[in-house]
Amino acid sequence: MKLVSLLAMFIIAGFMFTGIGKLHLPGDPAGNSNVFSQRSSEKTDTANISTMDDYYLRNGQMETGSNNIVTSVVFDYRGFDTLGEAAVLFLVVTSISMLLFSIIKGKDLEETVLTDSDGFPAGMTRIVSIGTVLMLPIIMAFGAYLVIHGHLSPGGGFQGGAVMATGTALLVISSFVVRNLQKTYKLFSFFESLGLTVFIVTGFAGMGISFLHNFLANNDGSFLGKVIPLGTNPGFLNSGGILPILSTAVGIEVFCGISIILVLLSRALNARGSQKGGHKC
Amino acid sequence: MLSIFLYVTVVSLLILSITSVIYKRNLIKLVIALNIAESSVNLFFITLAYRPDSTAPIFTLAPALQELRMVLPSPQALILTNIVIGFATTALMLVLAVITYKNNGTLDIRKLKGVEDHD
Amino acid sequence: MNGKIIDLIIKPEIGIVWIPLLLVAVFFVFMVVFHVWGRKFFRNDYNENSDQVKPYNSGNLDEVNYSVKSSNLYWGFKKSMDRYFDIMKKFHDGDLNNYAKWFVIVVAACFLLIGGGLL
Amino acid sequence: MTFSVVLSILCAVILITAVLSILFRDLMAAVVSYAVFGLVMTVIYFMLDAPDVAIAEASIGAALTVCIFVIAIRMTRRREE
Repeated sequence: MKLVSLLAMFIIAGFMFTGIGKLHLPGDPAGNSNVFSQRSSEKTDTANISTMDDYYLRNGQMETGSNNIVTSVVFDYRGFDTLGEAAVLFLVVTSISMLLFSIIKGKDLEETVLTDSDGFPAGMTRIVSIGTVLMLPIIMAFGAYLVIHGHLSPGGGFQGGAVMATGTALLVISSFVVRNLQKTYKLFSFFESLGLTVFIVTGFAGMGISFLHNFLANNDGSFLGKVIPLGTNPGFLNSGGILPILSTAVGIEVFCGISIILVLLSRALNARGSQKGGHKC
Repeated sequence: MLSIFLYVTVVSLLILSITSVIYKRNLIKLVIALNIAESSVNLFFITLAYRPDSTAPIFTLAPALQELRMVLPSPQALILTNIVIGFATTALMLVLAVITYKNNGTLDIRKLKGVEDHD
Repeated sequence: MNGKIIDLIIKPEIGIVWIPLLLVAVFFVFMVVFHVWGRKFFRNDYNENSDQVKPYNSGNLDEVNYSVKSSNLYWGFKKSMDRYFDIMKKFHDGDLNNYAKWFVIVVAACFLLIGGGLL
Repeated sequence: MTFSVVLSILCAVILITAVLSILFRDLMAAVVSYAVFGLVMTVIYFMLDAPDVAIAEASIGAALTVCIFVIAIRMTRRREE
């Protein structure tokens, strides 16, 4: 058994290393690499295009009104895929809270936090506490910036939500534990559900043509529908159609989901630490 | 030259992680190994999307339209969501490991082998 | 539908063509064949009008809280597939490393079968 | 040329940190090594013109994953037996 598995590992490694030679070089993917020089000023121009990515690159800006092509692929062309990913995150958060509440089990929820003379939590050094207080607004503002400017600069719902959840992680490791777990959990859970609901409702709003149809883009300057010029531009915040809405919804969902995971884990750690010798229960 | 380094790194990480899933016994070490496998797949997709002498697929502050070359956007979009989902599944695996430790007092796979299920 | 049916499946310029309806038809043919052939080997003492069809409750029936586990619903199925389960039980020894080893062995076999012609 | 050299050095660092995070018997040291792995992976993503992925990997691979790993190790045991 051991020898057979070792042999199988060598076979797999040999096939993979041999398969490297069959791959195309990076920098030489299929398709036309210079897709913009023959671009006409129409909304959709498919001349001389052979691959899907070249279609996205050439038409993504005009069709969705977003400067960031990655965001337009994530939330517009492949928005249904993103809905599935958001549902997976929701499901994972649900199962984690179901599993961890069996450890927490209602005790230790109203625990009072030990504080030192200045009101900072005891346990960590003062450097961590003051650093948390100083850094938290900056991290939250940066995450919100990433969410809101997702269609103009690198960023979007997933990255911005993760950066904002880093702030929660900072709170958790510096022992600013949450006073009332039940209330916090309900708040985060409500906003997480709200994010997913807004995503689905926005998807159904364009149902006249298709699910997740970008019905707000290029509407001559009405709500989020500014027509942007072709090519390089400084970026306009009120462009993009439904992309900023979906981005904000996903950002809220990711932030609240990861925060639920972190808060529940830290609370389970505290509940475990309070009962000594719990190795065999 | 560039391709050799990146692809060899991807394959080496994948082989390393599969080998450690086979031969390591600690559950948390297994989670780390699966994370490394996921990172290698992410790196593989980003490598496939790369074009030299080009910019990121963002038009804000990009060069002028005539000499503009961009990397492929859709592998980046796929990997972007995969990273967040990878974090969520990592958290789920860790919680399952913690509950296994709470019930059995060990993280060793071979000691968990004799645990009979009580239906 | 004038040509032979093999011309619909294998086209020399493309290769083998994927026809879902044909697969469904083949599935039904296989189902009928296995149904007819399998009745010789499965248990044929099933009688609908006897006490066989009632659930079997062991132990003291005066207890209020007796219950039948849901896994017992498939008792006959498991009993008649005994030879198959005896073989499969040897592989399930509860060791996570061994499951990963089986996975790797199967993947290597698939590589040898499918990918051998590519290199 | 400089690009290739820097990228190959980063690939070597990635391989070293991945091997170390498997080999360390102390799980906390393994997790710290994995954090370095995620950080260097962020730089590689940025050099390969994927800033979106780089931001996500920086916040998740280098910060949040390490946070939950540390909490899980504190809830179980630190040494690999």
